[in-house]
Amino acid sequence: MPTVTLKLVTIVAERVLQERLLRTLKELGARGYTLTDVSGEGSRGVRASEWEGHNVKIETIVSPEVAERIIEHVAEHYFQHYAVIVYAQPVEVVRGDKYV
Amino acid sequence: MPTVTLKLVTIVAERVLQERLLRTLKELGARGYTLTDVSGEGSRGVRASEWEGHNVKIETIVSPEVAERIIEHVAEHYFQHYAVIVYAQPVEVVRGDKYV
Amino acid sequence: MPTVTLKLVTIVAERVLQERLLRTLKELGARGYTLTDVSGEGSRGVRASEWEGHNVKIETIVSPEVAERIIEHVAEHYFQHYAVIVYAQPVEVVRGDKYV
Amino acid sequence: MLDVLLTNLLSPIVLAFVLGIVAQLIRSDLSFPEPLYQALSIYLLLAIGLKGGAELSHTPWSAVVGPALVTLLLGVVTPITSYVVLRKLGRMDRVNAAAIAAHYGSVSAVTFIAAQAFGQVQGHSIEGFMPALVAMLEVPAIVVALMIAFMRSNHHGSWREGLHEVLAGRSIVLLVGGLIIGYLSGMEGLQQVAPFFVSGFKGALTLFLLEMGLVAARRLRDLKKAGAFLVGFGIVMPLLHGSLAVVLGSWAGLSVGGRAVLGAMVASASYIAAPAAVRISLPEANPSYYLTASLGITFPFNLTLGIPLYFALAQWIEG
Amino acid sequence: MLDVLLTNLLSPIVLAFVLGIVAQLIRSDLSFPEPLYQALSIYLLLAIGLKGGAELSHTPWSAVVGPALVTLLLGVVTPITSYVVLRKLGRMDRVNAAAIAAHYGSVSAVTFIAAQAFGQVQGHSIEGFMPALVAMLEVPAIVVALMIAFMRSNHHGSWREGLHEVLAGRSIVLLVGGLIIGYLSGMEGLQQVAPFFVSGFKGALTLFLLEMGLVAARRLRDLKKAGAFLVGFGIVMPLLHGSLAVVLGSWAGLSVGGRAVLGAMVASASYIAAPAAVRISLPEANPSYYLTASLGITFPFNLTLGIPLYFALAQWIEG
Amino acid sequence: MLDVLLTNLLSPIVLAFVLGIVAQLIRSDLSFPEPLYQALSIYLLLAIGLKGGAELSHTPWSAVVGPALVTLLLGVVTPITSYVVLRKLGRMDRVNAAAIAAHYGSVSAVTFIAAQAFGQVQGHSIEGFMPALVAMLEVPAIVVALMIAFMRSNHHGSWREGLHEVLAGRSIVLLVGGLIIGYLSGMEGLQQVAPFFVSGFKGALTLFLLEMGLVAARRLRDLKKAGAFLVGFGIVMPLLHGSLAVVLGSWAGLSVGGRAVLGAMVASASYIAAPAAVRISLPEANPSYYLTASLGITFPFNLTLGIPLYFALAQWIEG
Ligand SMILES: Nc1ncnc2c1ncn2[C@@H]1O[C@H](COP(=O)(O)O)[C@@H](O)[C@H]1O
Ligand SMILES: Nc1ncnc2c1ncn2[C@@H]1O[C@H](COP(=O)(O)O)[C@@H](O)[C@H]1O
Ligand SMILES: Nc1ncnc2c1ncn2[C@@H]1O[C@H](COP(=O)(O)O)[C@@H](O)[C@H]1O
Ligand code: NA
Ligand code: NA
Ligand code: NA
Repeated sequence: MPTVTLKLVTIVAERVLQERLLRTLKELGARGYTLTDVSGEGSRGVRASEWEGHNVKIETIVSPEVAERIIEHVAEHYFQHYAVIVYAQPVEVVRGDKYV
Repeated sequence: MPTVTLKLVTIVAERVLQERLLRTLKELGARGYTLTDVSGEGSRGVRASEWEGHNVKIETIVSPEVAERIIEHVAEHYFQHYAVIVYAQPVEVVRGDKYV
Repeated sequence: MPTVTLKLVTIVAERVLQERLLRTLKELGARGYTLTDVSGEGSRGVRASEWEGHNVKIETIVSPEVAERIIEHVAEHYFQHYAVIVYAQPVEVVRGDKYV
Repeated sequence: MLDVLLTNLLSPIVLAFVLGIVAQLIRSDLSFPEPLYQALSIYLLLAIGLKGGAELSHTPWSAVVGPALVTLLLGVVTPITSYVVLRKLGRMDRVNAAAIAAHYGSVSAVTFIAAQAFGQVQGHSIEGFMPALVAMLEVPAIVVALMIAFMRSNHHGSWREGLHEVLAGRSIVLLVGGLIIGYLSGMEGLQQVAPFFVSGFKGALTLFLLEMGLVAARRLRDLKKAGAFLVGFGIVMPLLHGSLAVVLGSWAGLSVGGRAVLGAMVASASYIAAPAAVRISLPEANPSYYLTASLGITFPFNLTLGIPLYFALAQWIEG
Repeated sequence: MLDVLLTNLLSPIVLAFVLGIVAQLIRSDLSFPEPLYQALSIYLLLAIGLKGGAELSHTPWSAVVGPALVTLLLGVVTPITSYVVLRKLGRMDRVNAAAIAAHYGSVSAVTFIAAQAFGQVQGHSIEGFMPALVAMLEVPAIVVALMIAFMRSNHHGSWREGLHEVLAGRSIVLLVGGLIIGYLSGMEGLQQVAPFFVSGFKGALTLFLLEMGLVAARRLRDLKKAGAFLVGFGIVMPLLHGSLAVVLGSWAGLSVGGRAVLGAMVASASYIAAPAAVRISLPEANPSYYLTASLGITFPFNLTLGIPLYFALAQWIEG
Repeated sequence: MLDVLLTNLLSPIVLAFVLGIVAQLIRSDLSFPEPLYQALSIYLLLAIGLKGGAELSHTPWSAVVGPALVTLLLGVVTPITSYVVLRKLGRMDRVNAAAIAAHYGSVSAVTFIAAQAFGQVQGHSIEGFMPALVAMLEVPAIVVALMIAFMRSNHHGSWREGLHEVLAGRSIVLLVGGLIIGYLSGMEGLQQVAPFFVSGFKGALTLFLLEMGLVAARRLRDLKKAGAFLVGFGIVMPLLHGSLAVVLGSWAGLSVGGRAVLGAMVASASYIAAPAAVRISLPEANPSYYLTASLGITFPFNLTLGIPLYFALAQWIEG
């Protein structure tokens, strides 16, 4: 089975950003995503709202170019004021055309 | 501490497949798995049942050969009709014999 | 955007260890972590308490040296008596200084 | 008649459903955590089982046999009529027609519950064994529809796994389990847990329908994919099945309330047991069709207009 | 007076809050799963909406107009007084002052509920339309505070998203939705679901306050970051706003119980709607400030000492 | 006697437990979401605490002292008898023997609740302070058993963390917290929340036991690993401990119902507090042993046969 190497981009962010981030991902070219409820701690102890719950983790498999764009966008728009991290890893997938 | 490089195979699938996938993993040689409740979107918008909940993410650390077999099996049996993706990454583990 | 390669260390452990592991991570130099409720099976079928729930997955992005220390610590202190696995992967991050 | 309709539309239970739809349409962030949805489902199914079982325990079997046979008959007939209509009039392929037929032959427990609550508010006394009929109606249609599909086409799914999915599925286990518990422990046993399972019932149902409104509204997006035929099917078929059931129910000796509730049950389309079984057994069927029709069209139709209509018909037959 | 205070402090509702704080302080592993917290919130908000709506359905509008206007007035005035105090006395920067002002102008539904429960135990009869006032009080202050911030500074957040967050937010949808359902289905409709939504209310509230205690105690760690001024602000401001509201409420014709509850509402600081809206619209504001003040200081203060004080003042005005 | 047994076996509470076991055996997909399990646990523990505390508030201390001393005595003695039997007759190693002893010396809150519900249905009036005895019985046994283990062997776990785990653990915090709240707010306070915490109790317990059945059935697979000796131990030991407690309880002046419930408490084995503490303090002990024995054998035994037996014995002693 032929596999392709793409990028898995992971964003962990406070919940309040969820809707905006998903919208942005779509605009930047992601074709799908997987969402997990998580909690966590980092440099900012405080999250916006207890009612909102904790953090979300958004994972999306994309082409290296889209990955770059996503990381840049998140860094530029959210790093300063929000609790958010983003990282990327190479992954091997089959049906590579599904993701690009 | 000596580390070995194995494969982390991740499957994200609609919940209805959970039991079957776990059974299959065992048959194909996986020695363990970790399961997370997730949600997500991809090429197929619709999931089988609202009562069933959303998706599951199954992660299993296996030898490269077993990884290959799992990916092939999932692609062959589930890609056409079900909402499912699968991908693999190298990971470093200690106690490598535990997983093979 | 300049990216740095660090280590993503993942620990999957029975819930009873959560507090101790998080304390240890901090002591060993981790600057943050992300926590997910998961379940799973491995070589030890049995988990400590039904009321405790199942497993937790702890992910932390750290420098290679800290990663090494964490893996060593977990292997030494928990492998014998507890249900726990640990593995590491390289990840690309921006704002690399945040994690070290 | 209009009065009856208004009572239904203005009950907190139906209004909560509407609130759910509205909340989704204005893109509110209101959403039920999945465990709450599951908890409410478990509670509601067990509660109707318990009550039905306790009622059964002091009902003579002779009163039950007729309605039970009629229910089984309807469980076999309605998937066939659905299949034929979908194939002949809707020109749908075999697999999708069978998948939808499984849903329309089976039953929606929530529609049943809403019909019963409606009847009580209207002052009808409804036979206590109706939940037993729900359990009887749920399974056969799915089996019949899968049999049609498996006889007529090559398939990818597993027949046996699909059947196990229905029989050992949550809804049957809770409903039948509740029935047996209620039957064995009787009215006295029920008394012990009545403040929880009986008094709290309608309130919990209100909460549940709020969530169902959210879920159904999410389905509305798929209406276009489903197409005009399916929309018509999702309204007309319940009316036909429901009327047939009201007639047969009255013929089998059910009270006005009982036959109207049977009508609502038979008119309803499953969206819990059937989807799970069909997804396993007929994976090539398109969930957009069967879920949208049953959850996006038939469920809201029955909840708002259908139930009062079946009651009106039941009354009219009585003369 | 001391008597009244003791009754409040020894009610299971307040004691559960204290238990939550203690559990957190002794580092107990007691914690509420998030879905339980959300389920309780949904239940409580819908329940107060339903009850309020049903009461409204048999209240003459003339009785409501005065209190409603007073409430709207207070919703506009209190964020401005808060902002001015924070800027002039607290020397706080604009963005953080506006963020905190949004919280203190808006309302904490839980404080409202606790005040109402307290009044009932004391034997006061409280106007049934109070939940409608909660809904009216929740929104304007947030709008006013955000307007101040957006007029006076460059900002990073989105004004419109923040507003949508409040108006289509869970608490408003559940509260207003409940009000409308209660209003349309009337006392009769409420009767159907009363065992669930009315009888169970105070027990569910007790459970909820246990969780609020756990949450508030986690905030206590941040008190140092917030500083002495904010601690004082979090106690004095409610007293001023609350007293003003009691006076205006009595002037608008509210009963002793009603004006005291209005006092508690206006004195309270939001920690559900406001934080979400502010986080979206004013991301550069520091959550440590506004969350700690509203949840760590003002909420416990009102719950233990504030509410009895507003009731004492309300009584005293009556003469 | 057979009558009594039948009433127990046919109560909805016990039948729900059986339903859970059956559902698991037929591989149903019925399962409780974890938050629901936690929510029910929190509710049940707080509810028994509240009720017990309110009762305590109007009980003379003189009535409590005797039973309390007996309970403490049993909390110290039963882990020792368990340990000795496991070592001498079972030839078990020290660590595992101590681990199991901690479980059998401590108490299962659910067994206590079931015994109390059983007694009420039987028409017994049971002393209101029994929940206080549960809290007293839970801790000492675990301490004693860990002491034995730590005196006799090298260990890997942490003594202090294990103790903190028990004392600040959820079950103790909720139970003792509930007791104090109930005591401080008295019967009047309890009245405010009674529809939620008192009326709803048995229904919630039914739901909880459905889940316990699912959990216990999953343990059954491990029975083989546990071995024949442990199966016998899990049945005989409760009978011995339970009988001893019934005798001492009657000697301390407890009513028939009270001494039977004390018997059930002492006979029961912990599966919430003890496993957590033991896992932390004695990680080298094998959970298959202690969990299977307490949850897979002793818990179902007490629930179905044990409780009626302790009541029969209690009655018989009375003469
Ligand atoms: N070093 C790290 N490793 C893993 N997750 C992290 C790390 N730092 C932060 N996070 C996650 O990212 C969220 C936001 O981080 P921060 O902006 O640093 O507060 C935290 O709540 C964690 O869930
Ligand atoms: N590009 C992607 N990145 C991450 N997760 C995805 C992606 N595409 C699909 N998924 C996940 O896999 C599930 C099934 O995908 P699909 O078959 O495309 O509907 C989705 O519900 C998502 O949870
Ligand atoms: N091969 C594996 N792949 C993924 N997760 C595993 C694997 N083995 C064990 N785990 C996870 O680690 C936990 C503890 O493993 P163990 O100590 O083998 O029982 C399990 O409950 C699983 O969640
Ligand atoms: Na049907
Ligand atoms: Na306010
Ligand atoms: Na014991």
